[in-house]
Amino acid sequence: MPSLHPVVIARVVDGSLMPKVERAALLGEGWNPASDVSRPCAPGVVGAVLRFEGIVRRGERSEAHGGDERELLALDYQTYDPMAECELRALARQIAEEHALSSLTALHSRGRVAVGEVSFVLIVKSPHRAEAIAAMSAFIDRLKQDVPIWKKPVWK
Amino acid sequence: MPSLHPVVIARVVDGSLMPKVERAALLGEGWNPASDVSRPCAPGVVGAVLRFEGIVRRGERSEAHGGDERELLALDYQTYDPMAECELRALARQIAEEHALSSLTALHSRGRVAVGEVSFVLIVKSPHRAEAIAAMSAFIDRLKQDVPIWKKPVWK
Amino acid sequence: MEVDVLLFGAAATREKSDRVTVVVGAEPTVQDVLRALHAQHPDLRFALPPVETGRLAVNQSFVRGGHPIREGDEVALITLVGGG
Amino acid sequence: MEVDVLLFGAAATREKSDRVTVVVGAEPTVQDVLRALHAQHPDLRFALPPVETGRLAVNQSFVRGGHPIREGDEVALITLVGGG
Repeated sequence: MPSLHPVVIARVVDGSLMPKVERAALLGEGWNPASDVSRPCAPGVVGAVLRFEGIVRRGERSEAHGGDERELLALDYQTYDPMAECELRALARQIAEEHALSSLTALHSRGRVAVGEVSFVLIVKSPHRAEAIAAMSAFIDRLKQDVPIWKKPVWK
Repeated sequence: MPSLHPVVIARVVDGSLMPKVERAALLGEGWNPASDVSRPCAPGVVGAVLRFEGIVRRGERSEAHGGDERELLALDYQTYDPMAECELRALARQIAEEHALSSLTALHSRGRVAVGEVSFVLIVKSPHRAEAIAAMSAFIDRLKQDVPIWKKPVWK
Repeated sequence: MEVDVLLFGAAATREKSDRVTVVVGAEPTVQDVLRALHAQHPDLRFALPPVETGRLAVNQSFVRGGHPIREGDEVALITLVGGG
Repeated sequence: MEVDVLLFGAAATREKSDRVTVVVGAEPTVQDVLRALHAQHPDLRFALPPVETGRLAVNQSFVRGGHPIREGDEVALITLVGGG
């Protein structure tokens, strides 16, 4: 029995996401759990939980250096506000409904995130595995097309 | 720079996996972190962490009832020991190497797991997202073919 | 020679037993045991792989075709698994 | 009429600026602004979408084609994003 009104949380958050994901990003900064999680899933409905974390890698191709890999210190994520969060939220709602998810949580960093730190988190819950995987892939593909976030390398 | 010798952990564990995953399943029961994680990834190599949890759902089709959904209390997972853990581990090593992962952790329950509890956890780390997703899908497909684990419904 | 074959899951449920016995000739192979399962336990056909390409677990490893089955080997039918 | 177009990412880096200005006729549309960007800022072509099907953000929403651009609208070129 997939939820027709999935729980959706989508936020743009300053800096690295971990360990904020479990605390501040979801619970702090004015986010009201009561409003967003007003329709909790019945126990036993969710059969698959899929969580993706994107982490800043040390090596990034530099166009200014003929495409060679150079060593990074960090990425600076520039967001076009508030459109970035609006598009992130709209995408989250659309994917959650298209794939009949139980819930979708998407968090993306704004500003500087050091190598090895988390800049993107996506958590999808659904009755079955197949929809969770399809939803995750679709979300990330669309994120890279439609959500106005750019990354600028900070070279070592 | 993908690791050619990925860190692989694969275990069959009695009962529900959560919250054991973070504690006992990885650290207890004789598992020696020093031996399994002797080659930690260099920071900045891993760009994607993908974690899948399989959860026992309340509704399961009953063949004895014409394929209708009936309500479950739990699933009893029967494993053919020690082949189940051997095959799980072999599969983990093979998938980790085929997809050039940085690490793969796979845990599966043995025995009774109640509705809403976690019976399977897969955690994949890799430089890029695409390999992580491909490895996860391949692992689960192969698990369902090759690892001798059966589930028996405990009806309400 | 008689070979005990361990059953699990739906195959065990159907037979109401965790094993069946098949009678085969001397020096049997995996194919011989699969052929005997098809002939002597038709109730299990829903769970049996094809003789030519199918596998059994012998001493807890998957083997096929002409692999020999010896006295004392642990033989198991591993089909329709359902983990994950 | 003059329209300021906000730039980000590689487009802003190429122009060394966070905006460019284009000159268009009266009552311009998204297509008119895209056509003017192609003609008046050829350095940006690597980042510009096709005039017929391309989109701009106007007042922080994606719009295309004949959508009108009015005095005071916030117009932005959103291409080559790189989140995730």
